Formats: sequence, C-alpha cells, structure tokens
Amino acid sequence: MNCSVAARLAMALFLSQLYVPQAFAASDSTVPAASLAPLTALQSTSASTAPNDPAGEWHMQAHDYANTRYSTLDQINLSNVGRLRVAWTFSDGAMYGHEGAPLVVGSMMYVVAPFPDVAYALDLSKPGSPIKWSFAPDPSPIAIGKACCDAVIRGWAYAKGKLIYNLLDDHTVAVDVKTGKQIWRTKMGNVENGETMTMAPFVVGDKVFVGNSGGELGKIGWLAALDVDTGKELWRAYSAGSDQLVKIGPDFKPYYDWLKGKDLGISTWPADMWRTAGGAVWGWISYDPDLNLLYYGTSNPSPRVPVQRPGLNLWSSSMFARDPDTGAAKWAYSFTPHDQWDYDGVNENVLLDLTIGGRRRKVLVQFNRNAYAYTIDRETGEVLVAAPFAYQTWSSGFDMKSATAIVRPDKEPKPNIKTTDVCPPDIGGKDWQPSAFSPKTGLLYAGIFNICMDVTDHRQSYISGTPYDGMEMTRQAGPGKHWGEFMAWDPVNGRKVWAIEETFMTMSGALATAGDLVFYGTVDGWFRAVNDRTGKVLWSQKLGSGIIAAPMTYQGPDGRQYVAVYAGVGGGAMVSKAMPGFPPRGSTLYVFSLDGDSVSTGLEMPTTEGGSTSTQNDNSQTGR
Amino acid sequence: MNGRHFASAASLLALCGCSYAPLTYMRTYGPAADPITSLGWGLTIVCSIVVVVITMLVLIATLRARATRGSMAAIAISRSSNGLLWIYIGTGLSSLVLLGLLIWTMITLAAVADSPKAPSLTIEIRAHQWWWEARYIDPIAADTFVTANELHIPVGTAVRLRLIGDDVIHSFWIPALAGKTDVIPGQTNAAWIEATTAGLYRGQCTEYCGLQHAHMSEAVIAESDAQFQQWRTLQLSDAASPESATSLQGQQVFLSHCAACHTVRGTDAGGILGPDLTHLMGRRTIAAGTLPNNLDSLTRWIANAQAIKPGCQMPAVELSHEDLVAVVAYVQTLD
Amino acid sequence: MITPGLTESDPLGVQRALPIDAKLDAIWRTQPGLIGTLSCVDHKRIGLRYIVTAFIFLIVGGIEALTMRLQLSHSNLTILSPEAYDQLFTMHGFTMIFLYAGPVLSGFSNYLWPLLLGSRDMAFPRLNALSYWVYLLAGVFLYVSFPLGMAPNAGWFNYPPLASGTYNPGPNIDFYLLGLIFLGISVTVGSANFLVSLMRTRAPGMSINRLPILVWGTLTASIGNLLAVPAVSLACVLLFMDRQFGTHFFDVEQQGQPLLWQHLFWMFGHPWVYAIVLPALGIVSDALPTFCRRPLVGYTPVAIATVATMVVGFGVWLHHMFATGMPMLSVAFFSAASLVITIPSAVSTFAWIATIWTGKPVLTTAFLFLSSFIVLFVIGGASGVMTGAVPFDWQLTDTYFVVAHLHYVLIGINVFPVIGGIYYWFPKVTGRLMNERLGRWNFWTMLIGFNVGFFPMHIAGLMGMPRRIYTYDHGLGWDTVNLITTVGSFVFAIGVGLFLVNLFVSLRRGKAAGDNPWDAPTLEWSVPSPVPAYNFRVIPIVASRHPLWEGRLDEFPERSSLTDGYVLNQGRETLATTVLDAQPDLILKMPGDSMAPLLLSLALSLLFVGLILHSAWISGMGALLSGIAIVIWLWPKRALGQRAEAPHV
Amino acid sequence: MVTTRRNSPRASLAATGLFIGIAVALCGCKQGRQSSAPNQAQTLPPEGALNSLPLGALAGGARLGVPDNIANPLAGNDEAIAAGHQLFMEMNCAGCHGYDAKGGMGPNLTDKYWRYGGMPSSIYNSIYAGRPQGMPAWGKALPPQDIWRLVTFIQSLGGTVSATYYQVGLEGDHDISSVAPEVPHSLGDAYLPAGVAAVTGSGERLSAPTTSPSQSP
Repeated sequence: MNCSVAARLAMALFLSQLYVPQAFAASDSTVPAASLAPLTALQSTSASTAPNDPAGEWHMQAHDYANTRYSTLDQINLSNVGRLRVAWTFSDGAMYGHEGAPLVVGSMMYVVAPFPDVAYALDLSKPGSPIKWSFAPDPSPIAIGKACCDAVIRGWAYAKGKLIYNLLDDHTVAVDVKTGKQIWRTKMGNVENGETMTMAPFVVGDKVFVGNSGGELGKIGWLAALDVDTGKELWRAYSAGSDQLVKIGPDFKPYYDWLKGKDLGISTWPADMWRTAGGAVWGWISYDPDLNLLYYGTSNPSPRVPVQRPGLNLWSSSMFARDPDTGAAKWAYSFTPHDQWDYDGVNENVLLDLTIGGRRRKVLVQFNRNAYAYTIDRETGEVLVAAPFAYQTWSSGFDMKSATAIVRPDKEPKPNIKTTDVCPPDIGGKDWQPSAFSPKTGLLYAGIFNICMDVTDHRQSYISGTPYDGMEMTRQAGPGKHWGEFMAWDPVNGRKVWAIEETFMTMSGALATAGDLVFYGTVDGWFRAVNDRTGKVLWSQKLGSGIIAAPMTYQGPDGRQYVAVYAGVGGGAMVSKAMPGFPPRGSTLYVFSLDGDSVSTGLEMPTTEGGSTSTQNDNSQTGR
Repeated sequence: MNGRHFASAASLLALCGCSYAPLTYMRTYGPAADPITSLGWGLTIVCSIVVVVITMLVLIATLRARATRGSMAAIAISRSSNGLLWIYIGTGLSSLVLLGLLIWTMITLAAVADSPKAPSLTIEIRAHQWWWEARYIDPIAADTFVTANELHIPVGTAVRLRLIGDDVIHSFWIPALAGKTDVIPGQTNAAWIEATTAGLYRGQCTEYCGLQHAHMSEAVIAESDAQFQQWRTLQLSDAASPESATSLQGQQVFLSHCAACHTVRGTDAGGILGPDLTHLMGRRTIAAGTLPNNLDSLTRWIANAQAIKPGCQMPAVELSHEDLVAVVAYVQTLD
Repeated sequence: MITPGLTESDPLGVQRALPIDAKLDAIWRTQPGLIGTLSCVDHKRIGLRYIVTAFIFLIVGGIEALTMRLQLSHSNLTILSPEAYDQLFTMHGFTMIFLYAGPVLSGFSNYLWPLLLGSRDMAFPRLNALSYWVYLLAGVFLYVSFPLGMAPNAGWFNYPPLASGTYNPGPNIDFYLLGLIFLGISVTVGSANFLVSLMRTRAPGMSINRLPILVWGTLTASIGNLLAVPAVSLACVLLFMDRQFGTHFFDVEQQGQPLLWQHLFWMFGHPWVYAIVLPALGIVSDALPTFCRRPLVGYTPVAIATVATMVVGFGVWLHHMFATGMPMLSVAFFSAASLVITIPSAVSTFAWIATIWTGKPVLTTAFLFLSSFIVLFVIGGASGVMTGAVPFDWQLTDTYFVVAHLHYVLIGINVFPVIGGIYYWFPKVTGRLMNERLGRWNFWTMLIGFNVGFFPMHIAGLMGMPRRIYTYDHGLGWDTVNLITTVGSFVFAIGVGLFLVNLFVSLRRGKAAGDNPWDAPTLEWSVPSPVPAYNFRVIPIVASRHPLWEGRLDEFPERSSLTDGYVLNQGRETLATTVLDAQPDLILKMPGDSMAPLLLSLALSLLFVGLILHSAWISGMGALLSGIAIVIWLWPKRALGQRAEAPHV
Repeated sequence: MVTTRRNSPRASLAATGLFIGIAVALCGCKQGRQSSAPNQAQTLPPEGALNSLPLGALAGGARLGVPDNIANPLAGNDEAIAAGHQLFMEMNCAGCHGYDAKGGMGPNLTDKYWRYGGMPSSIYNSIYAGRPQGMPAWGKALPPQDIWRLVTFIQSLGGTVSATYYQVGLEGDHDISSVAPEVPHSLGDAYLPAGVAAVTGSGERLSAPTTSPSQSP
C-alpha cells in the first residue's frame, strides 16, 4: 500500500465526510451517511471466535480473545428491537465512573462496582436477580487521590471458578464465584507513589494478565502475568528500560528499522529519565491462539512536556506482541514516537482476517487516539492502512515507508506558550471505549470524538506521589458543534461508512449482534440500537446517568435474550462536565429484554395494572 | 593584527593589570572574541587620541589669546575670516576616522557573527532567577544530561549555545570567549563560543533580573578532549549511593526536604526548580558562583540561604543540627 | 503703532524708567500673595520654578547616587539590602533623566525664549503654567512611593517580564508607569507651547536664520518630544493594562512579546536623551561667543547640525538592544546609523573650538564651564562611538563602561552648560553678578570631582563589572576602581554644593550687574535686569543675529531698532509675526493670571492617585474635575476678544 | 535701580514643599498594602515534627502543623498571592487540583465545600500534614513561609471559610438566615465512610472527588 493510495484514501474519506450532513442530532434523530458499500466485497472479513464460550454467556469483557464484542444471539433483531423494555435494574451505589460490562457464567451474573471495588454475584435464575453474595476488598483510600482519571474499574475477568479483578490500590484479587470468599490477593506496587490499577484483567489458559495505570504520576508501565490458581507473578515486562526489563530477546523482530537496536528503552530517553517513563498498560489486551501472541498497548510518555524528554521515548504510546508464556516480545510498533499530545496506544486491538491487495492477511485494527485508524499485520507488525477517522490537525500526512505520521511543527506544544486549535486533544479522536466488529457486515463500530484543544505546557518537577504531566488545556468542539459521533468503519479501505452525530462525546463501548443490530450509549444517557448496515437508529431509551460502559448481551436461564449496560458517567467524559445538560453521576445496571419480560414474568407471578411485573418477592404483596 | 598581538603591545598603556581582572574582555582566548578585542583596543586608542587632540586644541585656544583683566565691554568685537575652515577640516577628518571605524566594525561583525566551522557540541542554556541551567544536547537522547552554572567544553571546538528564557530577561556572557547575548522568555537566541587555550573563563549575568542579579555568575572550563569526555561520562552516570550511616540518614532527609526542588539522578528526587545536584561536588562553586564549594559554604548555604543571597528562591529550610550535618554529609557524596 | 521714546542709560547701562513702564508693569504684574503665586502665568516665574524644582530633584538624585556609591565602595558591603539598592538605582535614574535633565532645560527655555525672541510672553501662558504644575505633581506622585518602601525597582527602563505583574506584583511598577504617563502630559504640553511660540511670537525681522542656537536646540527637542513621548506613554499604558486588567501585550504565555516594550521604550528613549542635551548645546553656542568677543563661527552649520542630530536620533534606538539576538543585518544598519550621528556633533565641536581660537576669550567662571564642557562632550561622544560599534558593544553593553558614557554625556553636556548658563544669565535674572572667586572653587572642584569620579568607571567597565549590581565579590579587580569612583563622586557633590553656596550668597551680596554686564549681543541683554514683568517696553525690530553688536561689527547697513517699536499697551498684548521671515501679522491678546492650570493639574493628579489605589471612584472624580477645569479654562473671555463686542452705543 | 520684585527662589521652594505634603497625605491613606519583607522566615510555632515518611506517603496520622485558630500572617499580600500561585504550579498542585484549582484528581479549592475544614489554618494543616485520600504531606518539603503563601493564594480564589462561618457550622446556627443559603446546615458532619456518597447542599456536590482534567487513567 504505497503512499499514493493512502493519500487517495484519505481524500476519499475526507470527501465522504463532507457529505455527512452536519445536522444537529436531536436526542434520537440520526442521519446515516453514505449508503453501504456492496456486501460481497466485504463479505470476506472475519474474526476468530476463540475461546468459543457458550453463545448465551459472556465470560470476558471483550466477549472473545479477538475483542470482537459480537454475539451470535439474534432473538432481538431488526423487526422486534422496538419492543425492548427494562426487565430489571441493579445499583451498586458507588458514584465513580462505571466502565465495565457485567459477566454472565451459567445462570450467575458478576459485576464489580468502582472504588471501593465491591463485587456482587446476581442469581439470574430467580425473579429480580437477587444478590447471591457480595465481596468488599476494602482497598486503601489513598488510591482515590492517586487515580488520575476517576476511581474507576474498567472490567473484571472470570476463569476457572474465580472472579479476578484489579483493586485501585495496586492489588489483584481473585474471588471464589461459589462463596464470594477471597482466594488470593497479590500486591503489584505501591499506591503511595502514584501507581494505581484500573484495567480489566485478561485470562488466557491458566494465566491472567494485568497492567498498571499511573503514567500521569511518572510511574513506569508494565504488563504482568499471574498464575490463575495461586496469584503468583510469573513474569513482568516493563514499557521502558533495558532490553532485559522490557523482555526483548533475540527473536524480537520489529518490522521497521527505527525500532531495531539495543536497549532502545534507555537510549531514546535523556539520562535516567526512563525510570519515570510512563507507558502504563491500562487498556485492552487481545490474543491470537493460532500465533500464540498477546497484543496490548502502552500509554503516553511521562512527563507530558516533550521538551523535557528529547528522543523517541520508546516504548511509550506503542504496542507489543508478546508470547504469553514467557512474556518475550515478538514485535512492537510505536504509534506516536516522542508523543507530545498524550495520545497513548492502549486502545483495543480487534484481530481480524481480511483481504488487502488481493492477499489474505491476519491483521489487527486499532483506532488510536492520534485520530489514525491502523490496520496492522499482526504477524509482522507491518502497518497496512493508516487513515484518519476523526478531524485532526496535529499531523500533515502519514509516511507509509516508516509508518510514522508527519508532525506539524506549529502544533507542537511548547512550555509557557499557548498553542491553539490542536486536534485531536489529549483524549484523542477515540479513547479506550472499545469498538465492536460484526462478521455479517465486516465493519467495525465505534464511538469517536470531534474535539480540539488549546494547550500550554509547564515544565514539571518529578515529586513522587504527585502528578508529573504538565499539560494545561481547554477543550472545545471540532468543526461542527457536535462533540461526538458513532460510526461504522471499513478496515480494508480505511473508510468511514456511516456516522451518527451526537451532542456529547460518544464514550460508551459498542455491542454487535447477529440480529443485525449495534448497541451503544451516549454521555447524556441515551442507549441506542441501530441498524448495522445503514446506521439508522431503531430504538432509544434515556437512562438515569451518562453511559461510558460497554453493553453486553446474554441468554438468561429463561431462554430470553437480555441486553445489559451500566449507566454511571465519570472517567474521561468529565472533560465535558461544563457542557449544559451534562448528567449527574449514577450507578445503575439496566437490563433490557423484549417487552421487559424476564424470569419474573410467567403464569405464577401476579401482575399489577399497567403491565409492569411486581418485583417484590414478598408473599405479603401477593394479590394486590 | 590579531587580539594577542594588540594586547601585548598595548599592555603598557593598560591602566589596569588585566591579569587579576577575570571578567575583562581586553584580553580574550577564543575566535568569537579575539577580533572584537582588536577592534576594542583600536577604538580605545583612536578615541583617546581624539580626546587628547581636542583637549589640547581647547586649552591652546583658551590660553593663546585670552584677554587680560578689564571689563568685557573694553574688548573689541571682531569676526575673523577663517573660522569656517576649522569646521570643514575638523568634520572632514572626523568623518574619515568614523568611516574607517565603521568598516573595521563591519569586518569584525562578519567574523564573529557565527562560527566559521559547524559547532560539534550544543548546549541548551535556560536562565532562571538567579542561576543557570545547562543541558548538553546529543543526537543520542541518552547522552543528554543536565548540569548547572559551570560548562565544560573541549578546547578548539565550536560550541553552539541555545539560550532559552524561562522567567525574566537575563544575559549570558563569558567575556574572554564571546560577546553577551540576552536570554529572553518566549524566544530562543543562538550564540557560539570556542576556547583556543584551556583554562577557567568566568562570566556574569549582565541584564538586570531582580534581587540577586549580582550573584548570578557562570563559568566555562575549557579542557582537553580526553578530560572533557571523562567529565561527560561522569555526568551521564547516576549519583553514587551513600555508604556511611550519616550520609544514608542525610539521603532520607534530602528525599523528604529537598526532593521537591532538586534532582539527584538515580534517586526519587526529581525537582527541576533548583539546580541538578547529581554531580554537585564536581563544581567549583555553589549558588551560581557565590560561594566556594566546600563543607563550610555548604553548611552555611543549606542552613540559611537567605542570609547569603537575600530574596533567592532557596527557602530557609528548618533542619535540626543533626539533620543538617547528615544532609551536608550526603551532599558531599555527590561527586 | 510705533512711538518714539528717549533712551539714555547711566554708566552701568541701566535705562531710565519712563511713565510707560509703570503702565505696562501694572498690566503685566502678577498679583502678590498666595493667589498670585498659584495663578501666575508669567514665563519668567514659571521658568525659575522649573529650574529650582529641577535642582531640588538633582540634589535628591545626587543623594541617592552617593548612597549607592557608599554601598559599592568596597566588595561585599551590606550597607544597602538588594531591594533598597534596586529602588535607589531606579529612582536615581528616573529622577535624573526625567525629573532633572528635561525640566531644567524647559526652565531655561521658558525664561529665555520670550526675551530672546523679543516677545512679552510664550504663545500659551496658561499652558506653560499647566506644564509646570503637572511636572511638579508627577514628581511628587512618584516620590510618595519612596517613603512607603514601594518605589519602582526595575530600573528606569523597566523591562517586562521583570516589570510584569507576575514578577513584580506590588504597586512599585504602577507608580513608575502612572508617573511617566503623568509626566508625559507635561512634556507634550510644554513642547507644543515652544513650537507655537517659535512660529508666532518672534520679534518682527527675526527670520529663522537669526534665531539664537538655544532656540534651535529647544525647538528640535520639542519636535522630537512631540513625536517620541507618545511611544513611551503607549508602552506604559499597555504594561499597566497587562498588570491590572489581564491583557497580554508582554505576557509570553499568551503570545505577547517582551521585546515590544524595549522597542517602544527606546524609540522614545534615544530621541529623549537628545532632547535633554540639544538645548544645553544651544546654551553653549549662545553664551560662549560672548566670552570670546565674537559671533559664533558657522552659525548655519551648527543650526543644521542640531536638527540633523535629532533626525538621525530617531533612527538609532536599536543600539540599546544590540545583545537581544536581533538579526545581523538590522544590527549592522543601526550600528552604522549610530556612528553617523557623531558627525553633526563634530560640526558643533569644531565650531566652538574655532570660536575660541579666533576669538579673545575672557576667562570668567561661565567661560570655564562652557569650554571644559567641550572636552567632556568629546569624551562622552568618543565612548558613544565605542558602544556604537556593534561587536564591541556585545562586550560593553550593560557594563560600567556604558554607565561612564552616559554620565559623561548627561553631566558633561547637560549639567556643565546649565551651571555655566546660570553663571551667565544670573545677572539678568537677579540684577547681581555671581562671585567669581567662589565660582573658580566651584568649577575646579566639580571638574576634578567629576573626572576622578566617573573616568574610572570606564576602567571598571573594561574590567567587566556589570551594571546594577548591589555588590560584588573581592578578587574581581573592581575594588580600587570603585573606591576612586566613590571618592570622586563625593568631591563632585562638594562642587555642586559650592555652586549652591555661591548662588545663595550672590542673591544677597552679589555685585550689581546692570543690564548687560557681559556686553552680550542678544536681545535679552537690551532689557533692564532684573527683567520687568512686561519684558520689552517696545517690541524690537530685529535686523541681525546679534542686535547689540551690529554697530561694532558693521557688516551691513541695517540696524535693529530696540527703542522704536510696537508698545502694545492695551492690556496684555504681544505681537504675532509670520512663520518664516517674521513679518508683523496680528496682535495677540494674552490671557492674564488664572487658577485653571493648577485646578486641572490637581484634578489630573487625583485621577492618577485613584488609578494607583485601584479605586474607580477617586479616578472617576478626578476625570470629572479635570473636565470641569478644562471648561473653566476654555470659557471665552471678553478681555481676550473671544466674545462678540457689545455694540458700541 | 535694583528692583526687588523679582520672584525669589524661596517662594517656589515653599510651594514645592506644600504640594509634597498634600500628595503624601493623599497617597498615604492607602491601607492594607503592607509590603511583606521578602522571604525573611517568619518562625511559626511548628507543633511537633512529622515522622520520617517519604514525601509521597500518607501522613494522615501526623500531628497538626499549626493550632486551629491561627490567622494567616500573609493574608491579602500581593507578593504572597503571586508567589503562592507560582508554588501551586511548581509543586504539581495544579496536576491534582486543576490549573484553575476547580478540581480534578483532587477536590475543588474554589468552592465552599471543605472535607477537612476551609479556614486558613485548616488548609495549612491539610498541606502540612497531608490527608488520607492521597494528599501528600508537604510539611517537610516546604517551609512554613511557603505553605502560608499557598494558603494565601487559595484564599484569593474566594473559596475559603472565615472563622465565624466555621463556628456557625460547628454549633449549627438556629437562625438559618445568617448562613449563606447554599451552605448545608452543619459543616461539621463527620467524614462519611469511604465511597458512600453523601449528597450535600446543591445536589451535584459529593464527598467523592469530581474527576480529572484529563481522562486517560
């Protein structure tokens, strides 16, 4: 894919954007963009469904190793999605941002609240899904003041009868799903110095992979493997430092020459600054069982003031492909070397198999915060497609030969001087909210942003336990008044197929189902289902708070298909808290089904007038 | 007519012994300054001659035909003819002299405006209120390190200086090596220095920058290439870890009291408000040239910096005597 | 209408009083008492007030300088704290340059212009009074900050960001900014007054090639001020808005430019330093010939040189900023311009030397001051050339060499001619001669003290001593040089003291001087001394540059008529003449004494006090009162023919 | 004929003296602008030394920096506000509390809601001793003079609570009208267990912190 093709692609994309009418999206009126490309050409894009969990259950946050968030359930489909009603709800009472998705194993649902990270098991077989057990780990309160971006938890994992998740105060805990008792708790670092953990653990076989947050407080990032049964740490790979620390060995073969060399984790940093390098691992992990490779990204270099750290600052704002058993890195790629805008690299890598240039390729697609959507060959790390998916002004083009974006000098932030109209801002064209892939359409569906910023840097001292970033910024909407969009993306041609404009930034994850539907939520609280081919909104429901979590779907013991999503605004969405109409916080899990039916409905249960089922399972209430 | 020849010839005239005035620029040691010194001596001599001539003319004119006693009115008023000739000759001669000086000035300007050969070393100098931060820039990022107030440079190589203002306007000046260049916030000024002979060359901030403008001096140590490389490798290394009990306790006191403002590479101390102390004992002086770098100065400075440089940013840190002794012991391990 | 009058003079040359004198005196005399003093618009009283107030500020500035010299007399002294030293050197600079040098020359010009030009008063007498009152109140406004310990402390040039709100949050710098804007009003108003007076109030026949050089000097200075003062007033307003109302003209973070202040300041700065020396050169060019018993050699070249100096003076301001990293081409251009500006000064220097050489000099004290001025002028000019050469200026700038240069230029060219001028014109002002013996002591003490004090500063500069340091370390070789400078400064101070003693002694016991003790050629010596309120009994008709020497020089037949001319005794009147060749044009009705100037200046000071106190009420009231004072001022008066005459019944 | 009508210098000397007097009276009346001697360490009674925990560590248990009712010696002083603002940026406070001090990882410092007391002395103690939810202890890194400068800067943001206000909160003022409407009746309610939200006065205000200026955790 020589650069002329990419240029034409970018132009095509740009033109297609022009046709997107900039109509202000009323609460549920959306305007689909270009019509869908002919089906056959895309038919060939597919994704592995390992580890092939039971169709009706949801064992891991991203549904499968490839991070597709695609469910084969089709009981809810284009024809009946209009009848979706709330079946039941559950509130965990913690007022921080809710970013995780519930897990369903068998007839039990497992959820974990944000700080203080109380876990709940809900018995789906009983009416109203009562709490079977709850587990309160009681993490240290220091973590609240050290978590850079709200005391959140981005997800939890299920493996071998254990619910495994990270506590904000730098511990990983495993809870027996039968009894709700703690099996093991491993301390991964010191929260006093500013290292916290918010990422969703990722389980492969008998290993669980966890990473840290704390790039903002100057903590060096790492990915660690723990044994599922004992919690013992097997290996830990850092994001900077000597090759030995970064676990770069002889079989490390990055595709591009500027990533080759000895101890790049030290030589691309000024003397001794790799110790506070950042590159935290707080995003999503994906795994290819055939190649036996883990894929994950690292966060921004620290401090965020580029003049203090000349050099490429490897391996921050990059991604690694590692062998899960030994942790040895097979290849790596840096999205934004010497990252000056805090664009990170931690977003989800969706593993797809598609045809590019006539050849069948195993690829991964990442919508990076630097507003470029990358389609990368996941065996070799070669960048096949890199096209902007959102409005950006920081780079004047993409050099496909070295796979680096060409930086515009006037958009480089400088200390004590305000640089205006830098797009995308620090939270990027799309942040960590995970996208979904539908093999039926071969498209990726993601919520993205349309935001720019004025940024002033301030040179930073490293004072342990205090922030080490130094970016002062004010954010405003990009072209057109809307802050966010929900779009469908063609990974083969690097092209936006359709987009729905949203007033607020679209911070929720996406869910694609076999029922030709895609579900997403908005920061002002709308939960929508849209047609995955045309982008037409078929159903919308206003929830109690903003939605920044990812929806999921499962088949309950009663055989019905349910769709569940958390509504609790917080996390990154708080950057727009000054906008009029910004919702208050919440902590409610909403579960929808057709006509609101659930285990509770059925002959034996009395119904009050107005058709809503009584949820009170107290005999004294019967008959009224 | 290079600087050195002029200097020796004119040393007899020199009213001051230049040897013990370290900041003089009438005797210089580098291609960025030598042409200026010749021009300087030339200007001084030409101007002195002009002054002497004019003084003689005024004295003679006054004494040759002065009126004796008697009232003013008694002396006849007359207008002699050749007065204008004075003006034509005088102004003509002056213009010629000025033209000559102008040409010499432009030649010198061309010679010192920028380094004839491409500088092989770049130092980024950032001026703060009342000390100098120097960062040695290198294509390999890991060879970039920070030091303060004293610059080591190899003899005979041109050094590019990038001057970046951080708070108010200062002026970086090493008289023996080059003219001064202001350090202005919001812009990066470029300058260059080069030393032909090894030695210590001192300088001082010469743009009024607040209370301690008087105690903001800098120095350049020109040394052989080998010595320079050795110094550079030492600077790149992390701070040595203390051994003795007092210095270990001193490190704890340092980490809790001083880490917010000072950096010691290899420890958790990462403050950039004050100078980088990783290799403090390698420097001749402390507090931007105000005190010699010895035990007594360190103790007095850490105990009460305000007494020595009133108004400076270093606060009077309240330490018990035992902590003070410990932290001084620790600081002295940072060589 | 011209009335013949008898003129005889007694042996001392004092004219006999005639009845017309009493009538004119009654018209022009200022009422006695406090009201008279406050409402006086007589150019002579205002001129003297300027000189007296300027000398008070000279003494205050001198004391500040001596205190600093004590602190610098030896290394590592702690007589002054850094904050105190910073406030002292800022106030010394501001006082000497703004509150002494300019105003003392305005004083001379105010007193002498009507007498030199053959007129009864300046074109705008009330405006003249306003310029003095605003000057006085601006000086007081600034000096109020001194006892409160909040005097400006960022140097007389006041560069941001040091002078910005972030690094200087207190009211110190607001006192500087508002004081300078307030003083700017006085300078602008005074310059406008001089300009119009020159164009309209010259005696008939005094075409522009017959003007004394002092008039040329002050005229050029005034035009220079009118063009330059707005630059610094704008800079001060911008910095004041940055500090108080959050604008970002000089704030780097919001893309402001600190160098904008330096450009604006020096665009005013350099023309200003010429404006405070050109009138002094004029004094020399007028007084020296009298003591050499011959007219000035090369009147036209010297006049043109004066104007040329100011014109080129507008094109050299960057030589104050050679070290700020300007591009080499612009630096080279300004360096060339700075060397070129020496040529007009060379013309004047050789003109003076030729005048002494070809004349018969009488060694009075005034002559000593005026001739020794030439040497100091050349030393200052020479060191100016040295700093004009840009590469050498990279070494010299901001060292004590520049301090030596500016003191040689300012004291050499401003103070020496001013004191020489006072020795020369004291008899005309007071009718008494100053004591010559005491004058000799005063001269030699000042000359020796000045040179012993300030010449070693060249050496300190060449040895690398930076400016504005409150102390220095031993072992830098600066100790002895600074000690000599301190001693010299004290001797110079004693010299100035002796001058004041001579002044006060001669006021009471000076020998009677008569009308023209020096037998000088110009018009002011044709009137009795001390000068009556109405200056001239009759407006003279001028035929040459030196009306009182025409007879003896006998170079051409026409003679100035000093006794026959326009009497103009119908109220306060003077003659207006055409601009170029001064033909009688019309009779100007001059306004009498008025309180409006004082009221307006007090109202303006209230406005500025309100601004410094951040109180909108007080400044609002000040603005309102200023408006009212202006209305009172401009109210049309019948006496001045500004209202239609009532029809003659 | 020597006339004495000339204007003797003495008269104008008197005039000048007169005006200096008036001007001093006019300007002298400016109150409150006492200039603090720059940086001369005001020795405050530091109550007890902190234990030797590293700077970043929790020091909740440390003894208080100053007694509770001491007034801020630098209140309202221009230099102190400017120096305090500079320290706020240089000591990374802006990183947690936001560059406009309106909150981020750390709480908003410009409103009326103070978890650990809004009086200048309580703010001094919060800085001096640190707080359980992640506020580091600055008692050893910053001398008292600098901490008081930070407190003066925070006071200039308008959020702090005057002593009488605090007393009213403690004793629960029965006459509601005397307390500013948007303030809850009693300021002094005990600190709620971690994580449990207590919705106070104006709905959105929570004991939990609002979130960060930037979003990448």
